[in-house]
Amino acid sequence: MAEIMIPIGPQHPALKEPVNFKVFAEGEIITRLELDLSYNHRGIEKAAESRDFTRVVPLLERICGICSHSHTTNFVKGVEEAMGVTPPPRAQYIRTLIAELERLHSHMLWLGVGGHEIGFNTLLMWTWRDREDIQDTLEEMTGNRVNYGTNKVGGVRRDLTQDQIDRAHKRFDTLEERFQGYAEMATQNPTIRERFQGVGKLTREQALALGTVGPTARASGVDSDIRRDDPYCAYPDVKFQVVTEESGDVFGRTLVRVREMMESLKICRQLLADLPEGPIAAKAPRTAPKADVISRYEAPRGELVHTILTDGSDHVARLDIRTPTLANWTSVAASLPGAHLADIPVVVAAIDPCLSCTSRVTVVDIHGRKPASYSWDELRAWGIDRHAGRRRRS
Amino acid sequence: MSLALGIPASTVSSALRPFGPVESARATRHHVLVDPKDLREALGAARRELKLDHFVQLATIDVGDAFELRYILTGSHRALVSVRTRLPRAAPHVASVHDLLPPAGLYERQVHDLFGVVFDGHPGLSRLVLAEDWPEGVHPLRKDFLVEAAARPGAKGGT
Amino acid sequence: MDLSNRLANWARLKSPWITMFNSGACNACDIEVIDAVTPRFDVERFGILSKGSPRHADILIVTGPVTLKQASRLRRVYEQIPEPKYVIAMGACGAQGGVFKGLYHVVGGVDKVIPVDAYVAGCPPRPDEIIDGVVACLGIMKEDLAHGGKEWRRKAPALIPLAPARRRGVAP
Amino acid sequence: MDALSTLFYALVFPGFLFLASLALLFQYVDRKVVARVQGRIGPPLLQPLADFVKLLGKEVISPEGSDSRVLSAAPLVALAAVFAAFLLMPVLGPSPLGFTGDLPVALYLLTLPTVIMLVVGFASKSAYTSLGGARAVTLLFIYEVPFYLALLAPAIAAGSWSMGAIVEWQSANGLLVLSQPLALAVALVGLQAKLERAPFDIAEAETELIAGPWTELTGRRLAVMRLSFDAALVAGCVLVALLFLGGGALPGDPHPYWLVAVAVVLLKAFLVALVLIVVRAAFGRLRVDQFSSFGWRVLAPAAVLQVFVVLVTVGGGWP
Repeated sequence: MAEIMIPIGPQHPALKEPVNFKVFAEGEIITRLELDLSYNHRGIEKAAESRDFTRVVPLLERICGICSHSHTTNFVKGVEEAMGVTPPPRAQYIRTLIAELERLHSHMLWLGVGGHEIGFNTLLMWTWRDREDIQDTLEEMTGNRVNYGTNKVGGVRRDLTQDQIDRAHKRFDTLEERFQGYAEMATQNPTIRERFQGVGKLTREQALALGTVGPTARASGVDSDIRRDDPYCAYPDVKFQVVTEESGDVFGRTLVRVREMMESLKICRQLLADLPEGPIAAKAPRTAPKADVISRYEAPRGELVHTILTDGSDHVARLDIRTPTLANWTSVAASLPGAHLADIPVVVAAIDPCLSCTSRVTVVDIHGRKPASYSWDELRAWGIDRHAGRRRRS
Repeated sequence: MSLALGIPASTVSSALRPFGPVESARATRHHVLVDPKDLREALGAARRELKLDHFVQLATIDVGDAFELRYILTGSHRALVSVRTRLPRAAPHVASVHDLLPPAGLYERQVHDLFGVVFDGHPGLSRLVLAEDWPEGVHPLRKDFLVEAAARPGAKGGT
Repeated sequence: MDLSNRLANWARLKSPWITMFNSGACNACDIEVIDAVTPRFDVERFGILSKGSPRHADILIVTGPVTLKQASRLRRVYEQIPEPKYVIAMGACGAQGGVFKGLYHVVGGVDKVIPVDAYVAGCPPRPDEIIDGVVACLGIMKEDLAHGGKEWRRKAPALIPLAPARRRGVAP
Repeated sequence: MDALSTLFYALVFPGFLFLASLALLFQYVDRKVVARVQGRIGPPLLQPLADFVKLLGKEVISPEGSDSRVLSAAPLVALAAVFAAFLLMPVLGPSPLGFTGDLPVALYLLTLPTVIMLVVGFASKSAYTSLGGARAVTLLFIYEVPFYLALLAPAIAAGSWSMGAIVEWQSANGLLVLSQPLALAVALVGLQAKLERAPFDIAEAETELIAGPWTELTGRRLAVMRLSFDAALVAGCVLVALLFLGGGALPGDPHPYWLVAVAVVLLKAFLVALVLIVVRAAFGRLRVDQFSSFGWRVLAPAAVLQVFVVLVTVGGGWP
């Protein structure tokens, strides 16, 4: 069958967000993939340079709807490092608690979407029904289901009351056995095993070389987690285990995320148990001295990096954001050729792409019928042996 | 439990001194300023001797008369080493490192679009971030690109 | 015949199929729209189905401040939807670009690209506010059916009667 | 049966109107049960009717380059095929239109909608629909042979090709579900695949090909096509109920009053549908290659084995 070109996206039910794949397939087998992501580039980095520290936080919060807290926490702790301000311990604990709650709801969201990708909508409905518990907790603690607005330079805006903490504990207990249920379902359900095992395989060397981050890398055995490697907020005095798998396929990523949800639950309980008393914010000056900070954060999808330059004024001189999803796109391009057409949504969803994060920085947009899209040919040519055979033939 | 190991400043400087001055903010933050033409050797040396296997970020800053490119790398020792070069504003050219660091293939494309830096030897340096109908040669993240006054009252006009 | 009209109008109001288009949003609105389909809010009770193909949809829910690149795609998707079609612009971004207003790569506001029938406030609007938005859109659809098409609205858009749901006091 | 009552038989009672309303009822049950399994409330009773009437009122768009005449005619042909198949089935006692060879004819008519999906797929000239259409046919080759074998096993056991005769035979010699469980299982899987329901909805995989061959259907065409697939669900369930669960016969009285016969057949068909619905709620979607390996390694041998067993038990082959 001739090589047919199937455009998937930018408006496509599998992808919650605008990404455009030009997939070249022989029958059902993918031979080449061109990716174009810049559909929701909004120019946030430029805007950040013209807003002072209090106004830039709401803007950064809306880079991505699922990991809004990640962007603001990462930025705010970078600016605090530049200013030499340290928020009080209670603020650090509250920030870490909201971060782990965000990881919980993001992973549950992903588990549901993963089920939806293979047409298993019951899993979507069950995981998202339980996700409402986390959303309720977040709404009680911060006032909003998404875009919580807890962070400001110097600390947090809202305090936790005792009955919020008690209700949160009750919800954590019900969620605990639900997670056991997901772990079983994800491992026993025949269609999930069929569709996830052996798909989008990435060896440890490939994962490292292609710069994959977060659960996608940890599923291939890469033992890296910024919460432990470059600890921030309240993570130094919290005990948790970095989850890794060896299989490196979509199934391994599912297991990593499910076990990470259980770890996050443990962290939340520890944080609530020994929440220190005291103020929730420190007085921060209006302007930041001339400084140059690299701030890293373990977002639900992986390592998020902010390079922040301040020049003594009340706003940022330069803010360069590298999001986890962009780092993972390279691995998708390397693992998809040779897979089935039906696997595209599964493999793409497996890195849990957050395109709003990524699309501020993006990947090439190829026009018309130019024979080869150099970027991917060249990328694949980079020593990944199993593609060498096919590239010579096609 | 934190494992912040970091590398002593001495080993970093011994590895990278031939390329440029090495500074170390703390055990986990080191940077070196190298000349654009021997950027590739510096990166190669850093990766080999300091065992930096993870490419963290390609940060780009418009410092007025030049563009500063920062290749930030890290490894199992958790230290961040950033190899920096400055490119003249008039003709910002540098050799592409997409073969040394595969993710750079993507990051360089973004920098080309937003700053206009040309990466020689890069296979597909076409339009990346911006819409198809965005005028050629206009690079929004440069300081001299003025966004028309931001519509939000109180926010400063474009910088 | 009056009976067939009444049946057709009843059917059109009782089975509004929606499709979503993310025109550069931070995807918080998209997640909240999908939340509306999940068990706690379950819009299928009102006959609302989320359809993948624009060909099968009646109501197009647009999220995000239309970015330059998405403007042409949004126009193309809008044209693919068979008449009678309605557009709901979601959240602050859909209205005027929200927090991204004035950025260099953003058109700002869905109504700058396609005609919009209903706006849902919020950033992101809660799932029940989204359902309220769809109900308001159904109210507008009922008015259009009574006036035979959308033309009457174009002349006096300000007179859109708010659906009774809006005047309900604070939810108990 | 003079012309007028046959016309009434075909158009109103167990014919068009009856089957159409049954199709909408089964769609309601399908969506409601799946919703309840997923912890949701699910649609109101008249929802399928509202969807159908609304779709009739929608604008019909044929993408340029596509063959609009074919796109309009194909759904009607599919609908006609399914309704014709239903007429042959002895729903209230022996059907006036039934004849000795009506089982293979009904099976053939039930296959037509899938073939028509291929025609629709290629007529709409878009990448999604043509690939969806191609997939629909590749699936056809996988499940069709075992499905036919599984449904012919009862015919061999009963010694006749007529559905009415098979129902008669069962009331005398015991229900076939007891003697041929393997055939029933293969028939159910084949039916689920024929109707493109999860875990075999590979052709219209929403998250991969948007809606496969359905993508370009709008307005009337979509309404008629959806109705024909719902009607195919009813017809399939009634067929399985007739061949394996004894059709309209009650244990005591093989020829009950016609109203009771219809009620019994519908109840059995409803049970069969329930099984298919719960399967849809419980499984994700298989890939084409996984389904083909499942088909050839499990379905086909099971069907052949069942037919072999029946031939042996019927005593040295069928005269």
